[in-house]
Amino acid sequence: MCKCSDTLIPLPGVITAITEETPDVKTFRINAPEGGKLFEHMPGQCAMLCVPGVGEAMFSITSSPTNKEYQEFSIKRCGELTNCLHGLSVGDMVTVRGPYGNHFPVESELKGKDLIFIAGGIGLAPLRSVINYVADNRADYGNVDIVYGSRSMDDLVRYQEITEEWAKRERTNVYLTIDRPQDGWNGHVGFVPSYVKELNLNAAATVLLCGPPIMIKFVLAGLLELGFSKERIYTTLELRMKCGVGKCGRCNIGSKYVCKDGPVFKFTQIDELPDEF
Amino acid sequence: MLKISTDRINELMDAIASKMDLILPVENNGQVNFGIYESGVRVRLDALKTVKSAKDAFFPQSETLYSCSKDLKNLSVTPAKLMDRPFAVFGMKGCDIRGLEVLDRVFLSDPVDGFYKARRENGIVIGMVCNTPWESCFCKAFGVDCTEPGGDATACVVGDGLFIEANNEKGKAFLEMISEVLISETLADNCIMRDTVETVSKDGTEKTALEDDKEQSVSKDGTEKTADADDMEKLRAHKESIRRITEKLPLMSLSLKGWGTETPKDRFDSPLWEKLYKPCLACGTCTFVCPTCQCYDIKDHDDGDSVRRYRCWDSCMYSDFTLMAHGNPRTSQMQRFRQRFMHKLVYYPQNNDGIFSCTGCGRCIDKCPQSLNIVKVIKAFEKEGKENV
Amino acid sequence: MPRIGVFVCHCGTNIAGTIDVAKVAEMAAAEQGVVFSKDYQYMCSQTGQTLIIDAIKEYKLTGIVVCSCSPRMHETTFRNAAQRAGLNPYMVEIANIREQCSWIHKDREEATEKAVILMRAAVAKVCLNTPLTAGESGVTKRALVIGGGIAGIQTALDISAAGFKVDIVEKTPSIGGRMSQLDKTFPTLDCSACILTPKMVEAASDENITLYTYSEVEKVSGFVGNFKVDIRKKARSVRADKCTGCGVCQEKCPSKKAPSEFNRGLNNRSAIYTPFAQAIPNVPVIDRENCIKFQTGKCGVCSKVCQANAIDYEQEDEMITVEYGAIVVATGFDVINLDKYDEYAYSKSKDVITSLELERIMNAAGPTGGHLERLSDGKAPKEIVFIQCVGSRCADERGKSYCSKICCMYTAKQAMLIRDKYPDTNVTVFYIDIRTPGKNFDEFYRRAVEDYNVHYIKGQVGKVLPESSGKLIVVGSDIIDARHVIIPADMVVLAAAIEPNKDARKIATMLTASIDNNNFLTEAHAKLRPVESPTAGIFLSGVCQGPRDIPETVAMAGSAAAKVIGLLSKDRLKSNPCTAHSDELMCNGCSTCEKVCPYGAISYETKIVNDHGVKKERRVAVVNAALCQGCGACTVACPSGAMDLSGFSNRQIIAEVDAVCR
Amino acid sequence: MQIGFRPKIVAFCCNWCSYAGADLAGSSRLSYPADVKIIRVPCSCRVNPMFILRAFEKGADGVIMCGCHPGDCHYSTGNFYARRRMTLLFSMLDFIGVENGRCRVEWVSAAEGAKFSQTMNEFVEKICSLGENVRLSNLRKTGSQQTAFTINTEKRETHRLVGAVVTDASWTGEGSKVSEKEENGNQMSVVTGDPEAGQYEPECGSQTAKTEESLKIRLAQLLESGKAARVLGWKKGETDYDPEPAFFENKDELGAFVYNDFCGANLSKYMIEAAGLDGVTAVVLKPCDTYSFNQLMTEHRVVREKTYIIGVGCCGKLSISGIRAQGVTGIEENGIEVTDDRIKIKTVYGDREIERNSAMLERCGVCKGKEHRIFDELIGESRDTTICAGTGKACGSAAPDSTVSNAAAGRENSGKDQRFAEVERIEKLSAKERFEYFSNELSRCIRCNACRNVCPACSCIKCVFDGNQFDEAAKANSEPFEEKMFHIIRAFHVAGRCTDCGECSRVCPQNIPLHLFNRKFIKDINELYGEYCAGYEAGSVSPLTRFTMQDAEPSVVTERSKGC
Repeated sequence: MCKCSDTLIPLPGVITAITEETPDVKTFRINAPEGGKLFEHMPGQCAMLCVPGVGEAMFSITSSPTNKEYQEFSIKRCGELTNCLHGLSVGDMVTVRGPYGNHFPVESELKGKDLIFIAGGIGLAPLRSVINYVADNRADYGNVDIVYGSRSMDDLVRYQEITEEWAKRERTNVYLTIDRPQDGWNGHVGFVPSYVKELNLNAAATVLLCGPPIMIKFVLAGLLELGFSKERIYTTLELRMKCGVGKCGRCNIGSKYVCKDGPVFKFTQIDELPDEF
Repeated sequence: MLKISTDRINELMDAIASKMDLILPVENNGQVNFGIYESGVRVRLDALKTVKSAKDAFFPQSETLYSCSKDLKNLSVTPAKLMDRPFAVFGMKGCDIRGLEVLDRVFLSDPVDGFYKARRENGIVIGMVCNTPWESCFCKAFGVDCTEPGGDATACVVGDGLFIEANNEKGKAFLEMISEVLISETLADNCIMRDTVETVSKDGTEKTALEDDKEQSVSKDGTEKTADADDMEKLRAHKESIRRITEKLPLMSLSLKGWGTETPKDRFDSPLWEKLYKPCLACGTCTFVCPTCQCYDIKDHDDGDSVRRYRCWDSCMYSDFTLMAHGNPRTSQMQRFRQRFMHKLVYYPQNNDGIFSCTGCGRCIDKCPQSLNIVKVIKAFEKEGKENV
Repeated sequence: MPRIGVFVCHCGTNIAGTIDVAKVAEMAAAEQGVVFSKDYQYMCSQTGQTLIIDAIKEYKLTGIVVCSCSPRMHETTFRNAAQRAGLNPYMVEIANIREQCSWIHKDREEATEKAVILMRAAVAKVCLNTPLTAGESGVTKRALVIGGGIAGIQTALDISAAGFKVDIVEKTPSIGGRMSQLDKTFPTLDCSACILTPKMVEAASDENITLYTYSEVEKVSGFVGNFKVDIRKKARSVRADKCTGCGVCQEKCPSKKAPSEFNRGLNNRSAIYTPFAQAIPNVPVIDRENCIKFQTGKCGVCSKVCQANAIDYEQEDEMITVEYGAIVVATGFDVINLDKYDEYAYSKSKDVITSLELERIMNAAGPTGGHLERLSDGKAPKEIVFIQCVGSRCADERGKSYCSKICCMYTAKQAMLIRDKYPDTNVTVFYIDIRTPGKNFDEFYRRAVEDYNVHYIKGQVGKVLPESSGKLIVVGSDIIDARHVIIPADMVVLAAAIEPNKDARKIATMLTASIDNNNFLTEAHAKLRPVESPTAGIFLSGVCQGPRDIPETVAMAGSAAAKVIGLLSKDRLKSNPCTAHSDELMCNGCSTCEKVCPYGAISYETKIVNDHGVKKERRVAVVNAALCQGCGACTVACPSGAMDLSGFSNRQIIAEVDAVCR
Repeated sequence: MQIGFRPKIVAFCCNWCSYAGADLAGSSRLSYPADVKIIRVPCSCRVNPMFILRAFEKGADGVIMCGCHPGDCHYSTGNFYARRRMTLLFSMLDFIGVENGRCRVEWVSAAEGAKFSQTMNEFVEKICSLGENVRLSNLRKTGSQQTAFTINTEKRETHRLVGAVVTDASWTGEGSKVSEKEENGNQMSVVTGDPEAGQYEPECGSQTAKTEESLKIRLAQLLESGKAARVLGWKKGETDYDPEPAFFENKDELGAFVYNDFCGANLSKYMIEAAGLDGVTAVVLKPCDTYSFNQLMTEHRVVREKTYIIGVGCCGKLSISGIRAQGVTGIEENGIEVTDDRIKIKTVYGDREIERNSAMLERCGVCKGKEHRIFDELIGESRDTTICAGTGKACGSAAPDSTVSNAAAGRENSGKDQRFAEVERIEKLSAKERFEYFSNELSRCIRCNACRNVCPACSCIKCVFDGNQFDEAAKANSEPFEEKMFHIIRAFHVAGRCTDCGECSRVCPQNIPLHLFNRKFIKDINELYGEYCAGYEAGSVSPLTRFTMQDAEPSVVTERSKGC
């Protein structure tokens, strides 16, 4: 786990690469100052990134644990901290603590299953970790369908990786869609929820769903219509977190703490929770 | 057991303070709070309730976690030093000690909070029997016996004597150390030390039987004194009288039926919350005086060249508590109000073997600016339940 | 994360002589956010600016700090440079290490330390700067000139010549000002009236020029390009549209006891009057305080004699509001009150006069018809003493600290004219220094001494003692010969100091233009912007800015006019983007800010506010950026901090405070 | 003077005059010490008191603000507002014991380079003579000493501490004598008053009860007739002393309506919320509450048309902490009986009787008057409650037939003056004593924000201390200086708006006399800018948003304290 002396004390990390994914999303590669990874993690887990004096926030680790060299975070610019992060350059340091929370059950419930990944916008960030984990342990899993949509072509995160790597993997289908027609785009146009319905997906598969709340709501409804079971649909939740360890009292939904008991939940679990997120 | 005459409490406190930091109720312009024992302070062991609970001895209102250079090219993190020397907290009441147990389950559960743990390990808690419970007290409802407060040792004042008995090894070692000081300084001609077989049982049933009469009693001239067997009886009778008083207090009989693990599912959505929260000002008074509230915030303090990251108490009643850059899951005060009570009475018990995150200290009753409190919430639902039946 | 560049200017040795500029640059490099720092000889030079531009491009700078002279000097220069490099001009901050550091400190170490701190404050601030875009506003193509003396007239004529409308507001019944009171002018001895009157006529007949005489400015609001001015047209009691200027009313008026302002009170005028014969407009006014009709209700002679039926006793003050794009202040001067100079017996003897009074006496239209005579007994003076620097260059509080500049020359002129016209009259001048810089000035003074035998005595007069014989005993000292001088004079002429017109302060306050202790209006820059006030759209012409003679005034008038023309020829003006703005998420619509806004720029509207997903209808403040001038009064009045000021935001100033105190 | 002491001095200079003046000083080579660092602001009115406190917080030894001469402001009026603001701020800093002279205002025009230089020389000299800003820097350096036991993990000093345990006074208080009390029954009850007190008709008590009945009837009428959609009043709590503010929507709910001596809460602020509700809200307001309502109207936070105000009589409100302070505890259900001048309390430790005045809220003892400043109708009678200092007795006649008018007459020559008595007492202390007094009081602050959240003037949607512009935390006592800053700024923000309703002091869990800050501002405003009472009438203009040309200069603070 974490090499931190205390769960609230972070480690310094160095930004070793920055990829501009979309106009407002950048992917940061972070290493320990002495090289190598800061810590080991599981797909779906998060970590707290902090720019001293600016702020600290929880971000999904987007790289797969199978990557032994570094960790990556895809971060959308939306507030003061993310603005600041976007202004950093390679060689700059941040502090990192984690990993926090649970993870997708890649070694238990997901094993051997057909998997459908459905993501919208920056929602791809937590799923990318699983997608690559599955690719690196391909034999352990069934067919993989990836449905990913965004506002426009320019807002598709990791576009190159998706088209050049994922789409070429065995037993893997990639379905991309954008909300509105755009020059230079030959693919599907339309919102993710409707696209999902058109795709004739295998209702027995396990779904990993992540994206904006409104998309999740409609995709979920669509999936249930198609005969998917809530028991086999996973998503990740995000709430305000300060400590990352379920003690600061912010991130609970009922008696569950998102940062400790989550962020990965099955929809059957979510149904148990009070409607306060 | 250590006994000392009340007019020699000064000496006892000096003895403790000679060995470690001593934290106890002190008065400042009429207000009693836990504070450090140092010259000039006005000690108020007689005060029943301190304004704040003693929780900040273990979970300070503000606490530095680490400091960090601001130079992003060469960033280094220097963790704050953990508490590494013993200190004593004297005079915590049963409710506050129960509060510590509640906090323990949060901070000492995995992953352990190192800062809290260090303070907890180094802190010696000397509980104190309540002498004059208030009408706002309802600890009994949560199974706290104010005459058996627990802690590492328990102090009780009966007549003109202060008795301290150890409840565990830590307490025992503490008492031995203190007696040594008292003896070596021949300050305590009224100081008696004796061993007990049993420490007070947690549930506060029968207690304190003497193992033998091998008391150590030291007087100024060095002659040994026979233990005062009457003392034990006096102590027992005293506690009994306090217990009788608690039975007369109106809120002690508060019923928790329908809360905790047995809470109905629809409580969260009850329309009653909408009524109950109305007068709430969204201040943090109840939170900050509460012995169990543990929500905190982590903030930066810019020292110019470096950044000091500290954590500080936060309140789920504050409007920005759950505010994020892109939204807020609890937008209304009703939601925040509900969160506080649901947490204390439902979520916490669900996660912690049915133990409530309220100890019945009654501080929220005493201090809420608009007279809201947990008792009103509990009773409102009780009333509603009856009406529904 | 900001990427800041710091540029430290040597300013030759102005800065580098006292401050270790290399160290400042080195320290800057260690500041958070700074990715580039450099020192250079002259940052404001072309090479310096190129250096900045290249660095902005090369290092992708998001903000720059220039450690140099005052931002009042070169802020615009560096902002423009930034803009040329593609950086928003408001991402520039100046650390003033010259005027506020190197020039006032001697100790190199101390000054360097301070320069570093000033640099840090600027860096801390610029890190929080946000790109600002100037708004635009229209320009009203009309100018206002306050004051109808030679300065005002010339300014108006020059503005008009460029085709713009211009109004002159003059307090007295006629334009003309001080110059119209003068007899001759130095150093050419032209007749003042002869050269002024054509200008006055020209102004009156100019289509573009509107004269508001006997009028005063009451209120000014708005801002550059868009001023709104309330003008009070005082009731003349004579209808200008009917009056033919025949002058009969003045002749017949039975009340002739009012002292003539034009003649400096040396004689009287009628209650209905024009100040002087060539007055423009040639329409008299009734001085109601001295008018029998107005005081007692009986009389009405003027009305009876006026064939044009122009007398209108019922006339009332008229208020008009006119919009202007630019305003020129040309309020001129007066001579100081000599009450405090008892030693010169000004108030005791009629024969002790000021130079301006002498001008009137020498003037053919003056109280004596141009004959030099003593006002006490009408005798021709044989011994005249001029005393210089009465109230000028004065160390004590009775007078002015400055040199009135024109006295040496007009005294030489007057002495020369007297000696020319009355060769038997002795003229002595007591002076401290003779100051004659100017074309043909010294030659003129030397003519007075050499050709006209005016006695110049370097020294001061201690006392003037009027004797019952009518003689004025002048007791002075000659410091060259180191002796006392006693002159029994017939007339003493005091070169009284000049001071700005009494209304200058009132006008400046209305215009929010700065003014100095002596009530001279302050120019935007002493050297480089001498005719502009620091307040945009307000220009200065003539003595209201400082003592000067006629040719200088005329030159300044032209210069101010040129500035006005430059302004009025623009269709749109860039406004200051450093304006206030209200954060509707925090504003509670309490109306506190509105009350302190001097420009009426804040209004309130009720709107739906979306606070992190919670929509509520609320009353919130809205700032009209075109009206806001960025003073910041509202930002402090606002308790929640909802109101903030771009360019000087709370966070920026706090960052500066922190950096300074670090 | 400290040898080798180099002060940190921050100078705020307005862009148009003083900054230019400083430039002129520079180009004229008129030197002044390098300790002065200038921060350019557009106008002196841009200088927020928070900037000045921030400078002190961060270690400044002196702060000077320079602007255009009054009347010469580039923005015409900015410096007039700045002058009032700074005068009040400096006065407050002086009040809490910061040496006056550490902050100064000077008007320097663009032409006064010499004056600028001279002013700075003088100011630096003054600061050097005052030395390091020890009081404030001690606050900073020693950090949270008041809670040192919780934060300080440094090794403690080994010397033996000698504490003073107050034995007699505290230990043998009611604490240890429980059993005795039990045995001796009523022995502990204190009967000090008139033995015939019981023969009085319990006027106030019964009157309040009568008022409650009338209110209930009237409120029910209002609800039933549809004249009001809801009623804002107080609801009976678990005990006599904990009625809570509540909305009532029908007659049944009104059953729990209560109006008793513990209904101290000022309901005006809840009317902000009510303004957003449909229909008319009938609200029960005590005389002092109506001031707050007026002020909220002035600030457009409440809607008069949607409000039906029932002005209710007030005989002074009691505080449970005032009763507790006298050692009364274990109060039985319905155990409090309030009479005209006494409170009889049944407790499990025996019956007690105390003076009514002794448990009254501080604000009632210095009541502004029992006249409702705005109302639709009046119910119930009031009684003068002002207490004369010295005697501790009520000022107004205690006779049962006392009416508002003669009570008010009594107030004229006594109670009213008492309002500022405590402020005056503190003003007379030395600066050091004042500083110690306030440091001690504020050391108890737990940053719970109750004072702010209850305050009808603190009605901001988002408090400046909750925002990030000033980087000051509202809820954390990260530095003791911040506590001072919080309370000073809070008082400053409500200056000219505070109606002196005293809610801040009522709700403070640590019983900090917060009203003193507000009263100090009110007193200063009255003395410097003429009597002003916020909320006396709706629509009045706060003294901080107006000015006169002849306003006192901030230096008046120094001059005044010299006189003391």
